[in-house]
Amino acid sequence: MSTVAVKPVAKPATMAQALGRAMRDAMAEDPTVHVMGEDVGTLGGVFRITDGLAKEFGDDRCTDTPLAEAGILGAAVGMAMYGLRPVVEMQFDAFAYPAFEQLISHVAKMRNRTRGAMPLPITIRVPYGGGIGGVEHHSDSSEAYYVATPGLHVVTPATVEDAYGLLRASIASDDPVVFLEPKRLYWSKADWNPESPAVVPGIGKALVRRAGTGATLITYGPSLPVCLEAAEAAREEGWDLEVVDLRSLVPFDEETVVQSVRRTGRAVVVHEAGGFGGPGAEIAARVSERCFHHLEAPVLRVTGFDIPYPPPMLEKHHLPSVDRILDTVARLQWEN
Amino acid sequence: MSTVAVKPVAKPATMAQALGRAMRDAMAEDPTVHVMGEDVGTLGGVFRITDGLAKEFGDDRCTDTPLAEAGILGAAVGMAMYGLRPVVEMQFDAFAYPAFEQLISHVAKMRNRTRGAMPLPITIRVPYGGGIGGVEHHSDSSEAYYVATPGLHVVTPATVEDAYGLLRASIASDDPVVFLEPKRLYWSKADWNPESPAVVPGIGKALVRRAGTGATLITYGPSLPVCLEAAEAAREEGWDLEVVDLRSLVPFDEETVVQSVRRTGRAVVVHEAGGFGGPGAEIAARVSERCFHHLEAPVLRVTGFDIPYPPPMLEKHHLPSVDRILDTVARLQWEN
Amino acid sequence: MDAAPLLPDPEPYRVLGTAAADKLDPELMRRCYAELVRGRRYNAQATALTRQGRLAVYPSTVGQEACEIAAALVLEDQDWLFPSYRDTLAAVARGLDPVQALTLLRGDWHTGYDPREHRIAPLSTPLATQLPHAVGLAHAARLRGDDVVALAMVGDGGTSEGDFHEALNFAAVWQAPVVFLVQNNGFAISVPLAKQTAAPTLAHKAVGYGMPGRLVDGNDVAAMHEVLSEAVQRARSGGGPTLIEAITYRVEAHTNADDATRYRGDAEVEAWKAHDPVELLERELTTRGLLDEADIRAAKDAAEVMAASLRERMNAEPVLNPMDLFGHVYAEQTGRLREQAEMLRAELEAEEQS
Amino acid sequence: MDAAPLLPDPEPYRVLGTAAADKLDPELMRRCYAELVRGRRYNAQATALTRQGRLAVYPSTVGQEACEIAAALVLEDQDWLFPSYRDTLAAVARGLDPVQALTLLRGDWHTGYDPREHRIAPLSTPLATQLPHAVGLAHAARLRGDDVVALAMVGDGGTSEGDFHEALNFAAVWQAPVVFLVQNNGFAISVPLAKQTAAPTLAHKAVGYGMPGRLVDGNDVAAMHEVLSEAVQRARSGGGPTLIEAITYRVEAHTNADDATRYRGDAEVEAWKAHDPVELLERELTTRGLLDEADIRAAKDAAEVMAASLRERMNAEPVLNPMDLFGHVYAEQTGRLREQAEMLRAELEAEEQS
Ligand SMILES: Cc1ncc(C[n+]2csc(CCOP(=O)(O)OP(=O)(O)O)c2C)c(N)n1
Ligand SMILES: Cc1ncc(C[n+]2csc(CCOP(=O)(O)OP(=O)(O)O)c2C)c(N)n1
Ligand SMILES: [Mg+2]
Ligand SMILES: [Mg+2]
Repeated sequence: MSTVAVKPVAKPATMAQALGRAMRDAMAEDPTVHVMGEDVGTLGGVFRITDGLAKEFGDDRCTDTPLAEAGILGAAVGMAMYGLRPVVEMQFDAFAYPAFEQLISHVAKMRNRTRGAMPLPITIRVPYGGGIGGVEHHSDSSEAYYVATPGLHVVTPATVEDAYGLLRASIASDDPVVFLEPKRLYWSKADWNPESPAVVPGIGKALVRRAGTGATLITYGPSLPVCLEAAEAAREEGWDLEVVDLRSLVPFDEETVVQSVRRTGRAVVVHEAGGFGGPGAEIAARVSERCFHHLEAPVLRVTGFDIPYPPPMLEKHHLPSVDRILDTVARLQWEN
Repeated sequence: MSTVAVKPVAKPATMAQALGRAMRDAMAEDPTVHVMGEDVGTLGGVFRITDGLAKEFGDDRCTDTPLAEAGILGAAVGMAMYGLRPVVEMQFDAFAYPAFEQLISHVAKMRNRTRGAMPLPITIRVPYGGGIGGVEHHSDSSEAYYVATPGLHVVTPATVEDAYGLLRASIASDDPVVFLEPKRLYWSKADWNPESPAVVPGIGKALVRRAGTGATLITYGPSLPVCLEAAEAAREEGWDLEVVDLRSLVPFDEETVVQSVRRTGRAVVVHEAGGFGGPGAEIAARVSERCFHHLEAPVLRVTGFDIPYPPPMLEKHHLPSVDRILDTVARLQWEN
Repeated sequence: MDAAPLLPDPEPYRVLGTAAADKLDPELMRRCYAELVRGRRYNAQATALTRQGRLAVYPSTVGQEACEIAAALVLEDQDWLFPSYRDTLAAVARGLDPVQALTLLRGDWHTGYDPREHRIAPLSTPLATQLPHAVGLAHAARLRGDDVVALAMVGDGGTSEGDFHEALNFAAVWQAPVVFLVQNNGFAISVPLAKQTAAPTLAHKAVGYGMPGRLVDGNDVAAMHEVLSEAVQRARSGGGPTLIEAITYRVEAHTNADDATRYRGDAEVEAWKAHDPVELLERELTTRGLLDEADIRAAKDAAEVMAASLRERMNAEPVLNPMDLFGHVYAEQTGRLREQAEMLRAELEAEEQS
Repeated sequence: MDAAPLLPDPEPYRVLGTAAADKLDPELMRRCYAELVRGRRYNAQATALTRQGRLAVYPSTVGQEACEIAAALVLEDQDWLFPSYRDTLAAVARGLDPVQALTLLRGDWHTGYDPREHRIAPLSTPLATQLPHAVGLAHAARLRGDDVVALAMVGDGGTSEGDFHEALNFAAVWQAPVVFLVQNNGFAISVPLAKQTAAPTLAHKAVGYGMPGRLVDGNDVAAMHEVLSEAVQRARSGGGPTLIEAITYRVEAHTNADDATRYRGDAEVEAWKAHDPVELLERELTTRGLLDEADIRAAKDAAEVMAASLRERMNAEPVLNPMDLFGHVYAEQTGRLREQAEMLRAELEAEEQS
């Protein structure tokens, strides 16, 4: 009673730690939260995100499943039908594809087809994107598939704080969330206080990560640090860039984006996924439509090429780089 | 020797007949063409597109497979590796989803990952779209998934003649083609001469189906007739609309589209698929970019809603209609 | 594993017409009989409704009623049924209003009932995808300490899907309280079993998962009830999953839209009609004096009452609100959906005014 | 089906150390021995290369060499091998240059060889997806009247995937000339077999497809060679597919990136090291006087030559042309790809000039 409360302080933490902590706290608070997937138990996952959960909560709350992604997601659907809140880990982006039918035909549609009687509060964690030297099938940016599927939320953090906050919000959501984890940011660090972590009230709010007046870079996940670096570098060229982090692709926070672009009059969308039919197409189309009379130049995109993900030795050429962003910003008809 | 050749004449034929004929002719010309899928043999497919093929070419050339879409496409991959040219039928759009991993991780990537050594000349026929009163899972417009997958061609006919020509071209292609058949046009008719069918030299050319000067409707597949009807109706309102039929989404014939919109200065993209992250997003984004200085108004889209496909009794509200297209055309800032 | 599973029954297990029928429970069998008669009538009525344009499509279970009925009757109230798209009769036999069971097939909303209220999962159109759901639900109930068994139904064709395999494997590894009932009705649309599998029987598939497999005469409702009850009992008492193959026959076409003459002859159909589930039971019970004319009449009358009510209610034009299209995509509407809903609302109002 | 398949061997089939070893073919066994020694050395060299940063990742087959070698040796030239991501050694034993086998794993292009030239499918990373490919290829060859057998490799974990099920089913229905070899090495990364299946053995899964299933000691190269040869022979002569489960053990971690101490103890590993495939054969052959010191030395020397060449060539920095990114997406480049290629070309030129 008379002990002085020691206020915990912020310490450097990685995104991987914040994600693990988010699951831990959710499991501690809510006994219906169950983590499941390949190697998530004893091993703690190949990226160690679920490290310690099986030990703390037992195998029944953090379960190593057989190796079958459709079975994992299908079983999670049944568990959610019974009132649990499954958090499914897909080991890598491309290994979520076997679960596609379950995802599209059931997970995304169940609430709607039962007219609200049977929502499915499932979080599907998918490590995605490149930049870690993964061999083929380990670096896909598959967000276009999820974004085009009504009924799914699609969330992706870019910072340590958001990793915690958005994952908590996703697990708390009564709707299915595809939670895309930018794997090359797993080891990114920030000062962070795990004892009083920032709470994200809900999903669907974009954030202006850097204010600027000349043009808006619209991005998310693994490309945020690249955009911030590009914005710094752009100062030398005399461009003052605003950077918007979408944080969730569905819902898409159109208002934040549109307000920014109406202010700056120029926009570039940046993501790792291929350009053709990628999420940036929707953003560019919508910004072009709603900012029509404010645009000084066409909305441009800097994306991965429209190719299968390259071998590690060539991936640097594929990924949006600071230089490529600056080259593109330069094309925004500044002379006008 | 002295018999007089009777020149065959054009007779009314359905799109279903033209598709069947395309497979028949391809099989007759090339012994490596094999048709396979659920119920494609004895029954001739649930839409009767493959009717007669098993009888004419035998069960080994037109094969009823076990009921397993990943297995069907996976086996087709192996057959193509050995030098055959499989034509796979997926029974309905949503039943292609179980084959998604095979499609994305192998079919789309095989040529690239073997640096050209192992192309996969597979045609995947997928009846798609709504408007036929199909219960859930029978009316999906799933083209966004295919369009966002580099390595696949995505082709979709809108006329009887194209059904034949594009399917022949797809089967002849050395690359995998997702051939989307607008199922509500299966019974559409046109005069067509099966004995001297129009040959389509390759895939990737859009066609201006109706010339106009005021605005361009950009569409494909099941929405083409709706757009043509809308263009007719628009005359009453004093709008002279051009209608472009894309015919293939990948490759996307950007030049034909851009030339049209630069001429007309206004554009509306029309498709049944959901708008958010749908193929129209790419088209609108690209047109907005490349026609920036020619546009009198933002590029707009008329699409299916961003919802799971509705029950048959409500589908008419979901599908792009003539009225909805006209309402959208009216928003193209004609006063400017 | 010390209890290595055995190969399943070499012949389909039968009760009716065998000595085992001596031990039939008369009450239960009379109930089964009434349900079979009702089920047959339900099938006839539903097919008639397709002809009148009142149902968009109907996959009939004529000839398969014993499987459908038995599946429903062996479950306790708290148990769950996971039907395939064909199994509306099982749902009806479980107590669901036939109009609700047929809502999907009439072109109305996708699921005509609250799955939680009835403990009946939505009819599953994508084949075999419902099987992992059943496993997950049964597993969840077991984790929570609840006494719940899940019974999942699938067709012979559906056993070829990867989801069948993954579901059975998960169930066995987790020892989930789930029963898999395969109705082998000879066909997957036009594809006969011989093109679907080279296994001696579908029940043999149980061996590869380490679970018991049973082979039953699917037209023998007494045998079906007994074997299903045993499996449900084993699941309930912690004994894990069972795979049951019921040998039956789809007497009618795949659906009203199908033309079965394209792929099978009349002789086969006639042979199966001679092994009709309703007649099999009726013969057994009347021979044994457990069913009389009055019982038969009562069953028929009750079936007619159901049919008349169904017919009448299906003839009423359903009233759907187009605005509901946007109501249940998410818990909370996205901005984009709000915008689309506004557009439709405006269109509907304009229509009304014109 | 009159020839109902039997349950597979109750115990793993063994030759080495049993009376059956009397009939060993000395030439073949000496060849196997040399390959085993070379395979072990290959594993060691590849792992060393990961430490030097010359390989991005390497999934070792130390302890599994008998499976890898036997799979390669039982095939004729025209036959096809379908390796999983782990099976580079089988490809090397088939005659592929180790550098080509490791191209993918070094971070260079995805497939280091022409699959058609070597009749080795690309290493398959998505688990079990290569199995339907093997079935389709074998089926196609049979349709064309060619004498070709496909041998497909998969791990114990991979048997849980739907593609495993679908492939075995297609193979049995089509009676395709294909052999499925499951290397049950006890783990799928960290997940032990007991969490993967409840089946008595993985070979039991054959029963459900109506194909023969065999259980073999995967560390006994003589047994592996015999059982695989029989299966290949059956496939070749029109007898259809076979499922073979080889009981073996992954002595090293899943890959160099894995930490196996997190999920298993040393005792288990040590026990398996006492049942080493190289030693088992060496002991048998030396005891029988079929292998002397000179043979052993010769095998070791040959292996060192291979290792030295591999090391040297892997130390050379590979030269990749970034423009190749656009060269093989389609037979013909799309307009969009041409545009992207132009952009990259300009960037590369600018870089060069600066
Ligand atoms: C994944 C999937 N693929 C294809 C279909 C199309 N389809 C509907 S019913 C059917 C045949 C099903 O046969 P079976 O499993 O034996 O069940 P039955 O119709 O005999 O009850 C097919 C192929 C589907 N519904 N789902
Ligand atoms: C479809 C798919 N899911 C997940 C993975 C990730 N993964 C790579 S290896 C592996 C374990 C494989 O175990 P097993 O099949 O027993 O083969 P082993 O590694 O023992 O050779 C997993 C889960 C993958 N490669 N493909
Ligand atoms: Mg059937
Ligand atoms: Mg293994």
